[in-house]
Amino acid sequence: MVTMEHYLIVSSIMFFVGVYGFITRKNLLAVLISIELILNSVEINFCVFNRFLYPEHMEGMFFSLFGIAISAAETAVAIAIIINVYRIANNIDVRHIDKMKY
Amino acid sequence: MDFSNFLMMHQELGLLSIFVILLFFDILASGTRYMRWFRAVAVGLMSLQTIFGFFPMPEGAAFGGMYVTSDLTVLMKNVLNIGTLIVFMQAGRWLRQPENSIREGEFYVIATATLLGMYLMVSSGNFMLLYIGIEIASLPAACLAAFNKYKEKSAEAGAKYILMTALSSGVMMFGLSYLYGAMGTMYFADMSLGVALEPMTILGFVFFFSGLAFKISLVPFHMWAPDVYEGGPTATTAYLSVVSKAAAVFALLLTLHHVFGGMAHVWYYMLWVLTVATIVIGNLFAVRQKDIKRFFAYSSISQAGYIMLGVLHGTEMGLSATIYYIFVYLFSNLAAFGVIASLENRSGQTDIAAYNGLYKTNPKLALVMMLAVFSLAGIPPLGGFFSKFFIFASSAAEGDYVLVFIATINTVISLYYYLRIVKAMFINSPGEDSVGPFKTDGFNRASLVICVAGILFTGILSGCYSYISAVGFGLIQ
Amino acid sequence: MNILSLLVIIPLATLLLLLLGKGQKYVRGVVVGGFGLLLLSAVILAVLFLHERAVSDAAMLFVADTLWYAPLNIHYAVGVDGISVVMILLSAVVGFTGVFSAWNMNRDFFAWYCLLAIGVFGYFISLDLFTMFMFYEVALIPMFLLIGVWGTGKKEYAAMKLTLMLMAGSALLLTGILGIYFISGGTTMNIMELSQLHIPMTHQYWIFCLVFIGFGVLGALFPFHTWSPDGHASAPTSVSMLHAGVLMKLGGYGCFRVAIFLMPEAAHELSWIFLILTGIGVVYGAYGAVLQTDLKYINAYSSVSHCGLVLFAILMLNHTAMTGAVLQMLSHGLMTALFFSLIGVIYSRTHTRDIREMGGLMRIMPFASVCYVIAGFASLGLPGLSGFVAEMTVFVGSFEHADMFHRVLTVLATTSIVITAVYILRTVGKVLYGPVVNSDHLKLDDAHWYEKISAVALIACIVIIGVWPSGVQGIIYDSLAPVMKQLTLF
Amino acid sequence: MGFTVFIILIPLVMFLLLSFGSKWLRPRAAGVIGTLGMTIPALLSYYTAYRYFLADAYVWPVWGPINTFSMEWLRFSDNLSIEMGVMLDSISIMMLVVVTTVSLMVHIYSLGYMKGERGFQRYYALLSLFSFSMLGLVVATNIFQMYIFWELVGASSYLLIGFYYTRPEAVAASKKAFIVTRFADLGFLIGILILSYYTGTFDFNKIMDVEADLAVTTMAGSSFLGLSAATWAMALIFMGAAGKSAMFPLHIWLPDAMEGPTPVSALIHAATMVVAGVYLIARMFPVYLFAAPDVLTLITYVGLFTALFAALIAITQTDIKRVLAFSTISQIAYMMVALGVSGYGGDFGEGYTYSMFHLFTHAFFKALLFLGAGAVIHTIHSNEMEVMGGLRKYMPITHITFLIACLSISGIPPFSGFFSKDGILSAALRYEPFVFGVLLFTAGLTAFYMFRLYFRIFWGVDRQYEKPPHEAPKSMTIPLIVLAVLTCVTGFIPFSFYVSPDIRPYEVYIHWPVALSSIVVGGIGIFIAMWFYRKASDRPAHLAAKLSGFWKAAYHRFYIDDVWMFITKKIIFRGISGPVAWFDRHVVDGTMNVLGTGTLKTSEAIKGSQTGRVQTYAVVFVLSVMVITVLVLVL
Amino acid sequence: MGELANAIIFYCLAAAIVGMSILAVTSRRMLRAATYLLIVLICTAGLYLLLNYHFLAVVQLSVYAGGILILFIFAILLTSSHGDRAYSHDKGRVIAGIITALAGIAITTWITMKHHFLYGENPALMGDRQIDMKEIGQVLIGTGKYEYLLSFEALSILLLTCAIGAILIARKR
Repeated sequence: MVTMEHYLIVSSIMFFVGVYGFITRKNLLAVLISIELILNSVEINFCVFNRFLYPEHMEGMFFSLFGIAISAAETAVAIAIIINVYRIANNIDVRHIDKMKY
Repeated sequence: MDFSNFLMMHQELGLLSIFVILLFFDILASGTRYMRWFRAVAVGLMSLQTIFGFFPMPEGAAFGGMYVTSDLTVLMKNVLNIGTLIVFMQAGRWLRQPENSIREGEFYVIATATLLGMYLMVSSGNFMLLYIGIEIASLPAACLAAFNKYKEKSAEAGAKYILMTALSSGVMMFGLSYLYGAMGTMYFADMSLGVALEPMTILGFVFFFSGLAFKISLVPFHMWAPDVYEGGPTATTAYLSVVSKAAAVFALLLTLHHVFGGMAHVWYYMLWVLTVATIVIGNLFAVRQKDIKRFFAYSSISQAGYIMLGVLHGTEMGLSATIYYIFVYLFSNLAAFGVIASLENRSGQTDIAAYNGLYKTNPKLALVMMLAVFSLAGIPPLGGFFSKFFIFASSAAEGDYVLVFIATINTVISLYYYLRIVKAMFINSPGEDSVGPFKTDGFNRASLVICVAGILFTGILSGCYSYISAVGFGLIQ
Repeated sequence: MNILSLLVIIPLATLLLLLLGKGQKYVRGVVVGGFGLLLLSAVILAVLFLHERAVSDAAMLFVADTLWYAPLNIHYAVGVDGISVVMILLSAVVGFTGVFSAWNMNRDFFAWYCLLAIGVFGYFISLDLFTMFMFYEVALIPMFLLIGVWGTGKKEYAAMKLTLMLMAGSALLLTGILGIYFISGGTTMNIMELSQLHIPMTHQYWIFCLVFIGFGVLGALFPFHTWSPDGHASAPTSVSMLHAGVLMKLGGYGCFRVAIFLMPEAAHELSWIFLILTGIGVVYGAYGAVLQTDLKYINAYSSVSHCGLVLFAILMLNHTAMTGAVLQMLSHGLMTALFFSLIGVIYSRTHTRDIREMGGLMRIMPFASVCYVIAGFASLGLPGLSGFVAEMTVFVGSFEHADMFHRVLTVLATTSIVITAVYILRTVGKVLYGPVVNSDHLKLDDAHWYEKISAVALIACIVIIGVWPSGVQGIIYDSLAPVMKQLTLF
Repeated sequence: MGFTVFIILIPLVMFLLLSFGSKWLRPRAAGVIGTLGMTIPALLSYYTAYRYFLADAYVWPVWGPINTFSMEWLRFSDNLSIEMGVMLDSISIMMLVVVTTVSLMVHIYSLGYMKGERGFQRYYALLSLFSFSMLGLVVATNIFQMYIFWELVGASSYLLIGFYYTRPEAVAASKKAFIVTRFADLGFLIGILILSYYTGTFDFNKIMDVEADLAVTTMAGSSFLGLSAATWAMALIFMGAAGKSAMFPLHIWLPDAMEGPTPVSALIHAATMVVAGVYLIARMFPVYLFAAPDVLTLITYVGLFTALFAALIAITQTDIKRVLAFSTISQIAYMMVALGVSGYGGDFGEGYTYSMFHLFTHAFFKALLFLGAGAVIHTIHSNEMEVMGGLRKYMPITHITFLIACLSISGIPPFSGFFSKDGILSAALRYEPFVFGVLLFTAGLTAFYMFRLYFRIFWGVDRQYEKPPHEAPKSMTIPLIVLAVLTCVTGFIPFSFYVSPDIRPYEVYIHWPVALSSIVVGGIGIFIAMWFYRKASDRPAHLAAKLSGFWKAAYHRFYIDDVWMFITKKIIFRGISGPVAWFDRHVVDGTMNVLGTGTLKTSEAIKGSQTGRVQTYAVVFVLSVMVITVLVLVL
Repeated sequence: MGELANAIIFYCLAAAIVGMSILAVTSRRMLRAATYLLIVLICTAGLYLLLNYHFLAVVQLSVYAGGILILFIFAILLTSSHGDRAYSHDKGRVIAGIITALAGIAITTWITMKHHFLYGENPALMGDRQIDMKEIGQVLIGTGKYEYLLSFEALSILLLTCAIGAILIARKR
């Protein structure tokens, strides 16, 4: 029997795997991929809650829907910026974008 | 479907029309000589919008409670308008530089859009709208941070900002999902009824809070701020450090007290500690900065801590003090950034060393800068003194003298680094890095005049605070 | 219009006028005019005050009250009693003479100077804690630039230290003021109204400490006095004058107007701690001055000692001692201003303040030297000069205290007068007397006319108070009656 | 007798006139104005004395105090205030006469002595200031007024000692004089504070109202560290007196004070100011007697020791002014002893009476000695005995007057010193034979060293002077003659009719056994001196060699100055002041600086946390969120 | 049977999601990482289907898999020179990441398990309800409560602005 908690666990694993990726990856695009994981997992959460707990309205589902759109927008902007970084620095290694610190 | 709901949104519609006008102006006039009117049009429209905000507005909710407007939100939006207007005025010179002139229009368009997002943050009655508002306010702002396309620092700032903002929005959304799971609704009004002290709610709340704290740059969510502020174009830095921060504070204020008021004892201590940490860390980092923009980043972090003093207690006084503080902070910080922008446009320097002997070469700019930092440090009779006093008073009113004490002691540290700037300008003699005498452009000068007037008179004339206080009364429900 | 507001408006107007023109002549004219007017209005105020005092028995006279910040019930409330009047006179005199000592300074200097004056006068006339605090800080900040820009020696360090320490004091003060306001009910900031309210004892303890230390920093309370030597040593002449002469009095004035007056119980309970500190300060400052070699350092330590006596006397909490405290503020203000003015005269010619490099100046600049000797005598408490009157009132008053502890402490404090004599005479002996050490000094000229004005005016005040003390003493004594009533209420 | 206030005011006016007018007055004019200015108070004093003692003797048989003038000067509290006034009673009138007379003589004398000195106007101005202060002191109606003028005389003494301000010795001496007396005055001040605390008044009359319940007795009860408050107060006041009157161990300033111009030494450091201490004790005598008898004992023995001690030192000194200075110390100590041994009522008050009498006579003959010495110095241009000798031929007037003074101080009748000294000795005998014995021995020593001085100046080796010495000008000899006459006649004044502790006159007779013994001892002293010094011989050197240890010690003033120097230089300067200054700079200020640099250091230390890498930020972000969550959950 | 099938499908999807997620953030080659991400996204769409959110599943597939992934692949190809070796060798960072991730999973799981959810009256029935497109459309452009016209419009602004911004940054000049 699959209960809601199962879904939630899956999504939270996905979320924190995303966090892990964000922290460890050294390619900016890989970091971005991790962010996609994070956002995706949250969307699962919304749907699950909506479906199992509050199915009378579609709040969660719409949140997921908009979330997908937002993550698309965000990816677009992020990729644009990363490409710009690449154009200037000729690489997109995270370790190289630390000109400003302390 | 009742589209008359849109008619409640006077300011949003106004701003939307500005957005559209500017967008089409940009598209149609791009590359033609009409482009030189662009800034005037943008500033003019923005001023109209600002003035428009002071007219009476309807109060109430629309879209089934998703959108809420009241005198208070109008006031907050007015504050944001003024900030944006000043940033527009200051940005002009930089945008006219050859490498940026092609993108001149986009700056205003995107900034207008982010402002719209902030409107939604302030006016939202639903977490979904709040979230979308935050995203509108932050994603395009990343483009603004990376606006100086050919500067590595700017690109780096943009990358850091977009990555961190995406992470924070993920974390925040995660929190929201748990809140939704625990309470079954995203509407503020409904949620405030159902706030219960369960681990899930708390987790959801903390995750959600971190998103806003990120925008306000509270410690430990502040780490992006110095890098982005340093790397971003000065106008963007000014915009982020003032307007964006203000909007986030407003949003936090409203949600904390409208939605999470029931669990105040939970977040009170959390916020208390974060406030202290923010003030202290901001100060500690600020003391030894060499780049003036980075310096102001840390200074604005610690200022954010002071702002939180007012948010913390959620009393009527605290709320009005917060808004007032932000209002004064806006003038002070923007005055500083106005000067920074002028110098940067002139010489490309943002080193504090470049300010050595500024009083000898450009006395007026130096005076403005001095007023700005003195106001930030809370020196009477400038506005900053009053705002600090009221914000401390609001905290003291609740008997939180320890916090007041820590905060006041920290003002001394902050005074130290502000005085360093003053010292550089007034006491040090001009060095090699220093900037020679020059004239700033009209818009910038006007913006500085506005800021100085704001710094000088917001405190001395009590009407400003009294007005805010009268409006702020509406927040307590 | 209230005459008191005039005291703030005149320097403000002077400041604005200064910003309009630039020439040295213009600047001098404006500043002399402004501060002359200020002195005049202070004198008129004093006369009017005496007049009014005769017919009115209100605690404060010339009261004016305008609501400023309604939400916190902050008022622009002004009013004076005898003590404020005396302090205003002192400030006006020192401010006026300071202008002459700063004769060759430029416009910017005087602009800051005016700002300082605004703060000082505003502070003394304020009845509202908020405005009082505001003016207090207004008075502190110009110091940074006055020292930093126009100072000498380690000026940047000194300016920074001075400003930060004083601001740290005012940070404590701010907490304290908020405490007073809210714990007394959060209804009024007016000192006179607050004195009618009661602050619970548990809160009085910490508020008293904060407020007292806060003001004490400016009043050179013992461990927090270290800004003073460096600050004074680095400041330009007239700034030292105004700072030691007037600004340090802000501390003492605040201590009793706020700390003692509003929290009498705590004052009684805690006075012993601060008495020990101030007692140490009195003796310690004097000892510290003995071996210094920089004229200004000597004077700075001497100020620590003398200002310590002010706080010491205030804490004795009796009528005579507090009268003495105010007299001491007045006297120290005048004589230290005189000292600094003369040190300025000497320094501007010899370009050194090291007493080892000077000698026999009496023969070279007799006027300045004689004035210096007079200042020295005033400092060591020679009868006929103001120092004696003040110190004796303090000692007699302090010794009137019924408690043995206080009397023993008083005896210890009196020992400072011997040490004072030691360092004053040492300085006089080394610098003014004896053979001329540096033959270059033989060419030097005596004080200029403007420097003479400054010195003579100050000496005149010192002598007047010293010879005919009962006038000013009477004003102070009567004005302290409400404070004493407050102290004996419980 | 309201005019008496002018006795005090006129010198003040003179002071102001001379100091402000110094630019416009020629030196000579200033001197003459000053002298004339002093004449009026002198005449007024004589008139006052005449009125009080003779004409208006309505107060007979009690010489009660009269307040002829009083003005509130400073009100401390409802019952404590300082009055400025003029109180006349027998001792204050006596002092008025002494001060004005000697002062006038010195004014006249200085016209000659100081002629051509730089700062002549200043000199006269300061003399006027001193006269004003001293007169104010003697007529004080209350102890605080006395303290005020006490300080003023100290200051004018300081200024006059340092008159030759370019001479480092003079500057050092003036500094020393002021600081030592200031230290003593501290005791005086504290004594006043204690006294006023318990009695609630400063007024002499109120404090000493013996008939009413003596206010002071109320303070005998309370005690501090085992001694009664009265004892403390009076002992401390005695400390003040001891400082001014150069009692051991506070005497060190007086010999050095001889750096001042000689007339000043005559006026201040012989006749008037230095006896202020005696005057003070006499003024407060009933209080000492009734409330603090222990202190009187202390005074006796301190005085006794000082008398002997100073006399011993005087024997060995070679600077003529130093000799006179130690002689002054010794003689003042005599007066102190006399006060200490005195009782109350009738004959018992003999000590008091003769103390005052000795003060009176000593003022004249000691002024005479100083002025005489001044005349010598004026022509020889040196203070050292070594360069003098055989001057009797060159300066006859000086010689005769000096001899008179020496005889007087040695207690040879019929000169005034004999009478006063005799009374003191008899009072001492009545008190305790030991005291008497010591005083008698001291009298012998006095005679010896005075005549040693006399013989070495006016007899001894006949030196060849480069410029032959000459007699002093008239302006200098006239005062000498006047004072010599006074020395001869004042001894016959029946002092006990006018001055007694219980203000009632009584009769005394010369105690011949005592008198004879004193004359004999004095004679022996003179004889030895003559034997040693009448002609140049090596006898003194032999004696000195035999007693070399003692001689050396006495010559170095028994190293008391070194002890004080050690205390000031080593203990106060190096031991306290230095460490305080260091402590202040390094500990107190250091703490403040550490607060500042600590902040900066912290800032430097934590800067690494801002790595500039976005992933670090993320770690911090996410971990903080979780930590906060956990903390909020747990707490 | 439906339940069991659902369970089996769920577990398969869950396993795929977890596995592919981990691979996506650990794979050294960027293109592979993108591919793993694609699988995760598709599996997520599967989960939506399982939850009867068909529309959402379609959106997920079209926007994510169809739009975003393409962007990624373009970007990866554009910046490919250093595209390989995407994985960090920084031990400290890896450890920090692992700690953070594990702690996070632990906390969230613990909280989820502990929480007493307020299930609807008939979860199975409610959960199985199909949402038809018309309803979704109505809600999307409705102005009442639980209707999202405003959000929709706001989102459109966001997308427009982001498009402008992205072009602004990415274009050559």
